[in-house]
Amino acid sequence: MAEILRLDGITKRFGPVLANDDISFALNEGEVLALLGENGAGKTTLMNILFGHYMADAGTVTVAGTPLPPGQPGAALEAGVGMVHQHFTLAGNLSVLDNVMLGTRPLFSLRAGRRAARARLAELSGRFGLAVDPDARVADLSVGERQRVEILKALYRDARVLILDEPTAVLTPQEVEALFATIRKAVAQGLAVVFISHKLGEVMAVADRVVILRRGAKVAEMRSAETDRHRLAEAMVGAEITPPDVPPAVPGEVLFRLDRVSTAGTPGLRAASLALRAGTITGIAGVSGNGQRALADLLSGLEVPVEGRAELMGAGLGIWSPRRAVGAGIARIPEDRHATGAIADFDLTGNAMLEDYHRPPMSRRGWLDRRAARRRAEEIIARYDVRCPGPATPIRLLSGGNMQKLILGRVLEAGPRIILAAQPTRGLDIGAVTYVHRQLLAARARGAAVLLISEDLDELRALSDVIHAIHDGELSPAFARGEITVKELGLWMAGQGGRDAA
Amino acid sequence: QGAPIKVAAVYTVPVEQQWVGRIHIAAEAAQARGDIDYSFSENVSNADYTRVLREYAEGGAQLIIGEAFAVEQEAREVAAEYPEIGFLMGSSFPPDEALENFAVFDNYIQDASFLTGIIAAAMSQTGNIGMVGGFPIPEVNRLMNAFMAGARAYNPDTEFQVAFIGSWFDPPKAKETAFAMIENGSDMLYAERFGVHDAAKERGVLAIGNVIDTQADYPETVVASALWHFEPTLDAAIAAAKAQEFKAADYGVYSFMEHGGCSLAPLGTFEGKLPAEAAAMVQDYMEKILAGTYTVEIDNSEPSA
Amino acid sequence: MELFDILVSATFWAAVLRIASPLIFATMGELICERAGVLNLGIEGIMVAGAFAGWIAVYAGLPLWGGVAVAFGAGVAFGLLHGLLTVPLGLSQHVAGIGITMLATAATYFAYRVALPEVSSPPKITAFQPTGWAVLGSQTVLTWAALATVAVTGWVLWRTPLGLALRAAGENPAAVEAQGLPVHALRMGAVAVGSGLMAVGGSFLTLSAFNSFFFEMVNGRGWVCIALVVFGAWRPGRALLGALLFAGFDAFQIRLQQTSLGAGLPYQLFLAMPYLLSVLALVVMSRRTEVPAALMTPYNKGER
Amino acid sequence: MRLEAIEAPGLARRLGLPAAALAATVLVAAGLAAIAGGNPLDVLGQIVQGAAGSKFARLETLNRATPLIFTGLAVAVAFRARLWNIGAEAQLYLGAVATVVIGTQSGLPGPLVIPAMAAAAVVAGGLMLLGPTLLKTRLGVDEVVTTLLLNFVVLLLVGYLLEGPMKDPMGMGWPKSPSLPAEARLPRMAEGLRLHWGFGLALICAAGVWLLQARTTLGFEMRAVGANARAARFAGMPVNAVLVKTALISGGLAALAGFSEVAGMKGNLTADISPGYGYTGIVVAMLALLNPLGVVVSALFVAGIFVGADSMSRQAGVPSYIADILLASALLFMVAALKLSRFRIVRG
Ligand SMILES: Nc1ncnc2c1ncn2[C@@H]1O[C@H](COP(=O)(O)OP(=O)(O)OP(=O)(O)O)[C@@H](O)[C@H]1O
Ligand SMILES: Nc1ncnc2c1ncn2[C@@H]1O[C@H](COP(=O)(O)OP(=O)(O)OP(=O)(O)O)[C@@H](O)[C@H]1O
Ligand SMILES: [Mg+2]
Ligand SMILES: [Mg+2]
Repeated sequence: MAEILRLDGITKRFGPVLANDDISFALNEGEVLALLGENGAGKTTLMNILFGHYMADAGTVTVAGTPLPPGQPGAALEAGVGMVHQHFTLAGNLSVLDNVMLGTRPLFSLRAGRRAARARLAELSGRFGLAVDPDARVADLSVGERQRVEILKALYRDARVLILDEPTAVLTPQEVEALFATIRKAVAQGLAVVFISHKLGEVMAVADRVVILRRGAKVAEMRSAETDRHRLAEAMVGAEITPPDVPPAVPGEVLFRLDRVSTAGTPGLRAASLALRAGTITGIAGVSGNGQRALADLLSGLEVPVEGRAELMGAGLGIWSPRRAVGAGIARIPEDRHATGAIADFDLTGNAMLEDYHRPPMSRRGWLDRRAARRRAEEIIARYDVRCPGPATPIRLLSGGNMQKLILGRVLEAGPRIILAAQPTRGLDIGAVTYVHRQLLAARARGAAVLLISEDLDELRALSDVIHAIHDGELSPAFARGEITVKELGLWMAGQGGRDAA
Repeated sequence: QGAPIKVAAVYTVPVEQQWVGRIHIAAEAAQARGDIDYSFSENVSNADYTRVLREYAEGGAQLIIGEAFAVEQEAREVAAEYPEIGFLMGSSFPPDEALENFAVFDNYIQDASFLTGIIAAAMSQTGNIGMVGGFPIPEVNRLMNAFMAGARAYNPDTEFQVAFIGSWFDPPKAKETAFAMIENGSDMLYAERFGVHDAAKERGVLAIGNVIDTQADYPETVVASALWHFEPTLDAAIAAAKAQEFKAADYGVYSFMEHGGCSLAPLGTFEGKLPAEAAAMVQDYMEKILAGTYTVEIDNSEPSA
Repeated sequence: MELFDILVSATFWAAVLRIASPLIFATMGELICERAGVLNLGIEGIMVAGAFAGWIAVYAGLPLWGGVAVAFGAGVAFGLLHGLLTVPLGLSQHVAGIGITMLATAATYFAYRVALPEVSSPPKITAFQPTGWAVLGSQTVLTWAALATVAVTGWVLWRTPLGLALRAAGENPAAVEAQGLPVHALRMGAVAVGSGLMAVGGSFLTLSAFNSFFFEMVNGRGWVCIALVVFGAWRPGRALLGALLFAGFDAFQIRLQQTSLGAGLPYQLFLAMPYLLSVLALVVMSRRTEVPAALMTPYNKGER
Repeated sequence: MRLEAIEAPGLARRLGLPAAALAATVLVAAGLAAIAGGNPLDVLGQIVQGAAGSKFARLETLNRATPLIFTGLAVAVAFRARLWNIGAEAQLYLGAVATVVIGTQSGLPGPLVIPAMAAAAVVAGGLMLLGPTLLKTRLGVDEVVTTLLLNFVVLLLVGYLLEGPMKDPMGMGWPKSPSLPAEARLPRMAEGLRLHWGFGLALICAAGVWLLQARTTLGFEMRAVGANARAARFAGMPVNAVLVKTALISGGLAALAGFSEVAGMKGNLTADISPGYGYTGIVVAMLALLNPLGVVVSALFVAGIFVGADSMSRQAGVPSYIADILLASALLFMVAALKLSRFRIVRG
C-alpha cells in the first residue's frame, strides 16, 4: 500500500510546555494507526498540527508526497485530511446539512447548492452506514449522531486521511461497534485512519499499528499484531498498571431509595425504583439519553420527583436542592467536569471549596477564611495526587484526569455516605481510570453507597455489586454481580429485557 | 476705545443652536470691531460647566458670558470667587445685590413674538396653528405664549397644536411632528426647532420663524420671524466692563424691542400679502410697544393647546 | 383625529415608513455583525459619522448616491477599527463599541468644526425627493433601498455559502475554522459591512429625512436598533417588523398628542412610549433560543 | 495569527505597553491640533497642565472622577456576575431623584438626613436594576436591551418630574428641583477644598466592593455565577438570588453617583446632571479589568484625560470636541495595550 501521510520532526511548544518533541511517523493507505498516550501526552496537539489548526515550531507534514503549508486547515482539507475533533466542532443551531456544507463551496457563489449537497450526503450515509437526518438541528442530536455528522463532514470533502480524536470516549458500546464498522468500510475503500483512544481493547481491535507518545515524545511504535495490552500500557505510562482488586461487598442498610419515582423533562425517570445500600456499588447501564441525566440530577438536587417517593436515610427529601443534597452528605461527581463540575477560571482553591464555602471552616458569618480554603486545597492536592503547579493555578490549565482528581477530593474529603459517580472516567487515561476506580472501591469499603452511571460496560461489570439497566427512563430490576450476561443486559438496555425474561 | 477686553463664553450646546448662535454672532461682531478678544467653549455639559467657567476665570478673562440656567447656584458661587471678573449670564433669576459682578440676561423677545402671532393668525386659513418646540423651558415658553397671545389678539378663535420633541437637535423628528400637525389641520407652523420649516415647505403651508431669520432659505414658506439681537445686551456689558462699572444688573431689558434687542424680520417675499387689517394691527401694536404704552405679558409657563 | 382614524390614514403609514427607514438600515447592519458573533455598540457613533459623511460629500459636490457611498465607506472604516479591536485582539465588545461611539461622534463633530469653522447654521443640500410611486408615495428611493436591504440580508444570510459561513461564525467559530474557513476574516467582513449599513442609516437622516447635518441629530436611534435586533430574534424579517412597530409607536404618539385623549398627558409619556412598548414586546416574546451562541465571545485559536 | 497568554509578563511589557498607549494618544492629540491650526508641540504640556498641573486642576480631575468611580463599580460588580447592566445611567438618575426627595421632603434632623438620602438613593437604584434582572431570571429577557431602553424612559421620567411634580417653585420656570438645604449637602473634605465627601465615599465603596468580592461568601457566589452559572448552580449556589443581590448592589452603587453629584456637587437636580457617566462607567470598569480597586485608578485616568484634553483645547484654540476624541483614543489604545501586556501575538 502506498504511503499517504508522513510527519517529520514535529515539534511544538506552548510557552514552557513542550507538547510535541520531534515526532515522526508515516501512514499508508488502507491502514488504521492508533495514537496512544496519557492525558496531556500531546496527541491532540499533534493532530491539530497535522490538520493545520496549529503551526508547528519545527517539522513538516506531507500528504501524498506534497508538503502541506503550515497553519491552514483549508489546505489540509483540500489535500484530503479530515479531522473529527475531540471536542466536536459543530454549530448547534444549524442543521446537519448546513454543518456539512459549511465551507464546501466558494464563499461568494450565489447559490447554496443544497439539493446536490443533500443527495451527496444521502449517498455517503448509505455507503458508510452513517444514518442521520440532514434537516435535524445538531443541538437536538445525541452524541453518537453528532459524531456521525463529524465523520460525514470529513467524508463529504473526500478525505483520504481521517483523524478520529478519542471518538469512542462518549459512545455507547453499540455505537462503538457501529463506528468500528464504519472505520472498516472506510479503510476497505482506501482511506487511512488515525485513531486516538485510551481504551486499549479498542486499540487492539481496530488498529494495524500503534504509535505511543509520552510527555510529547514518541516512545514506541509497534504492530498491534505483535503486542498486547500490558505492553502497550507499560509503554504509555512507563510502569505496569494493575487493575484494582474488588473484594466481596458487605452490604449495609439502604441509604437512598426511589419508589416508583418519575421526574419531569424528557427523558425523565418513569416509575423508577432503586435502593442504594451502604457498602455497595450500584451500576446503571444504558445508552446515553435514556434518563441517566435525570437520575443523576435527582441525586444531585437539581431535579425533584413529580411522582412516587424518594427517601434519604429513611426520610423524605423535603425541599430538595443541590445544597440540600450536599448537606445530606451526598458526594456528586458530575458527568461533565468542565461545564458542571468546575469553574474553569477559578483556581484550585476556589474549586475545592465550591460546595461548602458557606459554612465553617471555609467561612464564618459570610466572611471567607482564605487560609482554611488554601489549606483544604493543598490537602486535596497532596492526598489525591493532583498534578499541578499549586493551589493558585486556574483549574482550566489542568488535564482532565487531574481535574477529576480534584473533584474527587472535593466530594470525598468529608467521607460521604452516598456517592453519585456519573461517567467518572470519561476521557481519562488508563492511569487516571485506575485511580478513580480505587477511590470508589475505597469509599465502598468505608461503607458508602455508590451509584455509578457509566456507558462503559467493562467498568460497570467490574465495579458494580448490583446493576440496573435504564431504558427510556425506566429502570430494570436489580441484578446482582454475575447474575446477568452482557447479552441479557444489552436486551434490557434496548428495552426488551422484561419481555424476553417473562 | 482702549484695548480690547478679554471675553470668554461658555455654551452648553453647539453654536448652531439658535439661542446660543445669536450670542456667538454678536460676540464675533464685537471681536471684528476690535472691542473684544473673544474665545468660547461649546457643548459643555452642565457637569463640566463650572470647571470651564473657573478655567476661563483663572485664565484672565475679564468678562464671561454663559448660561447659568441649570447651574444657577454653582455659577453664582464661581462668580463670588472672582469678584474682579464680570459674569454676564443667561438666567431666569433676578440679579443679586450681594453678588456685584453677576449680571443676568435672557431672550426677552416676547414683543416680536407677539407681532408674529398676529401675522400667523392673519395668514392662516384654517385658524389652526401648529407649534413644535424642543423642551418647555422658560426661554421657549415665553415666546410661544407671546406668539399665542398675538394670534388670539387677531383671531380669538385660533386653535393651537403644541408638541415638544425632547431634543434641541433632531430635525427629522421635528419634521415628522410638523407633518402630523399639518395632517391634523394646521396650515401655519411656529418653528421653534429646525425641521419645521422643511415640513411646511414640503407640504406647501406657511411658517413663522423664531430667533433667527430663515426666510432666505424658505422664501415661499416663512412669512415672518421674531428676531433676537444680542448686540445691545453685549455692547452694554462691554461698555460697562471697559468703564470698570460692570455690576449686578438685569440686562434682560436689552432684548426688548425698545432697546433694539428684538425685531420683526422684514416680510420680504411676503411683503404686501398680509391682509391690510393685520398689517395695520401689527403696526399699531409695534408703535404702542415702542412707546411703552403696551406691554406684552411675560409668561414662562408651559404652553398648552 | 382620533385613534382609529390615525391608524387607517395613509399619511400615518407613510410616516411610519419614513421614521423606520434609518432604523432598518442600521438594524440590518447590527444584525449582520451579531450574526457573525460581534456585538457592535459603536452603532450610535457610526450613524453620526455616516450622517455627516454623506451630507458633507454631497455638499462638496458629489451626487446623492455618492454621498450614500461615502457614508458607507465611513462606516466601513469605523467597522474595521471595531473589528480589529474585537476580532483578532479579542477586546471586550462592550468597551470597544462604546469607545467607537465616543470616537466616531467626537471625530465627526471635530471634523465638522474644522471643515466649516465660520458657519452658524449648517448649509443645506438638495436631498433625495419623494418618488411618488405606490400608495405610500411620499417615500424617497432610499426608503425603498432600506426595504431591499432587508431582503438582500435575508437572502445572503440564508441562501448563500457566505451567509452560512457568517452565521456559523456566530454560532461556533471553531466549526468554521475546522472547515477551513477564516473566522477572523469573516467576522471582520461582517463588522465592516454591517457598520457600513449603520452609516447609511445615519446618512438617511441627512440625505433623505432632512437636508443638512446637526450635532446630536441621531439622538439615540442607534441604541434603539440594538434592541430591534434582539426583538427580531436576529432575523431580518422580524427585525423589520420591529422597526416598523417602533416607528409606528413613534408616528402614533406624535399624532396622539394632538387628540383629545392625549392633550392632558405629559409629553414625556409619549416620547417614552416606543421604548416602553419595546420592553413590553420583549417580555411578551421572551424567547431567546435563537441568540447566536458565540455572540460576544472572541475566537482565539487554541485557547482553552 | 493568534494570541498566546503570557504566564508571567515582565515589567517592561506591563509598563511599556500602557506607556506606548499614552504616547499614541499624545500623537493623535498633536496631529489633531495641527489639523485644527494649533501648535502640536505644546499639546502634551497643556494636557498635563490641565489635568494635574495645579491644585485647581487636580481637584477638578478628582471631582470628575467621583461619579465615574461609582458607575464603574456598579458595572464591575454586575459584569463580574455576568449581569450586563447597561443601565447605570438610569440608576444614577433615580438615585438623584431619591436624594432630592429625601433631602427636601423628609424633614429629618440634620445629622440623619444625609445617610437617609444615600440609603434612599441606593434603594431606588437597586430597584431600578431589579426589574430587568427579574425579567432575565424569570422570563429570560435579555438585560442588555431592557437596561439600555430603560435609560431613555428614566431620563424622560426625570424630565417629567422636573417639569411637573418636582419642579422648583422658586426656579422661575426652569425645569429643576428645589435646592437641598445646607444640612443636606455633603461637606467638603477639607476647608477651602473644592472636593466633597462624595469622593471619600467613592473610595470607601471601592474598598468595600473589593472586600465583598475577595473576602465574602456573597462575593464568591457572585464571581462563581459570573464565571460558570451552571457549575455554581450544581455546587448549590442560589444563582437567581445571587443575581438579585448583585442587581441591588450594582444599581445601588450607580445610584450613589447620582447622590454624590446632587448632594456634593450641584445641590439640586436637573435633567442633565450626567453627561453619560453611566455609559462611561462601563469603559471605566472594563479598563480596570473589573477589579474594584482598579476602577479608582481607571476613573482617575479617564477623568484626567478628559479634563486635561478639554483644557488643552482651550489653550490651543482648537474645537473642544478634541477632548472626547482623545478620551476615546486613550481608552481604545489602553485596553489594547493592557491586553497585549498579557498576551503575545504568535503565528499559527
Ligand atoms: N492551547 C494550548 N495552550 C497551552 N498549552 C496547551 C494547549 N494545548 C495543549 N496544551 C498542553 O500541551 C500538552 C499536550 O496536550 P494535548 O491536548 O495535545 O494532550 P492529549 O494527549 O491530547 O491529552 P488528552 O488525552 O487529555 O486528550 C498538555 O500539557 C497541555 O496542557
Ligand atoms: N438555512 C435554512 N434554514 C431553513 N430552511 C432553509 C435553509 N436553507 C434553505 N432552506 C429551505 O430549503 C429549501 C430547499 O433548498 P434548495 O435545495 O432549493 O436550495 P437552493 O439554494 O435553491 O439550492 P440549488 O442550488 O440546489 O438550487 C429551500 O426552498 C429553503 O426554503
Ligand atoms: Mg486530546
Ligand atoms: Mg434549488
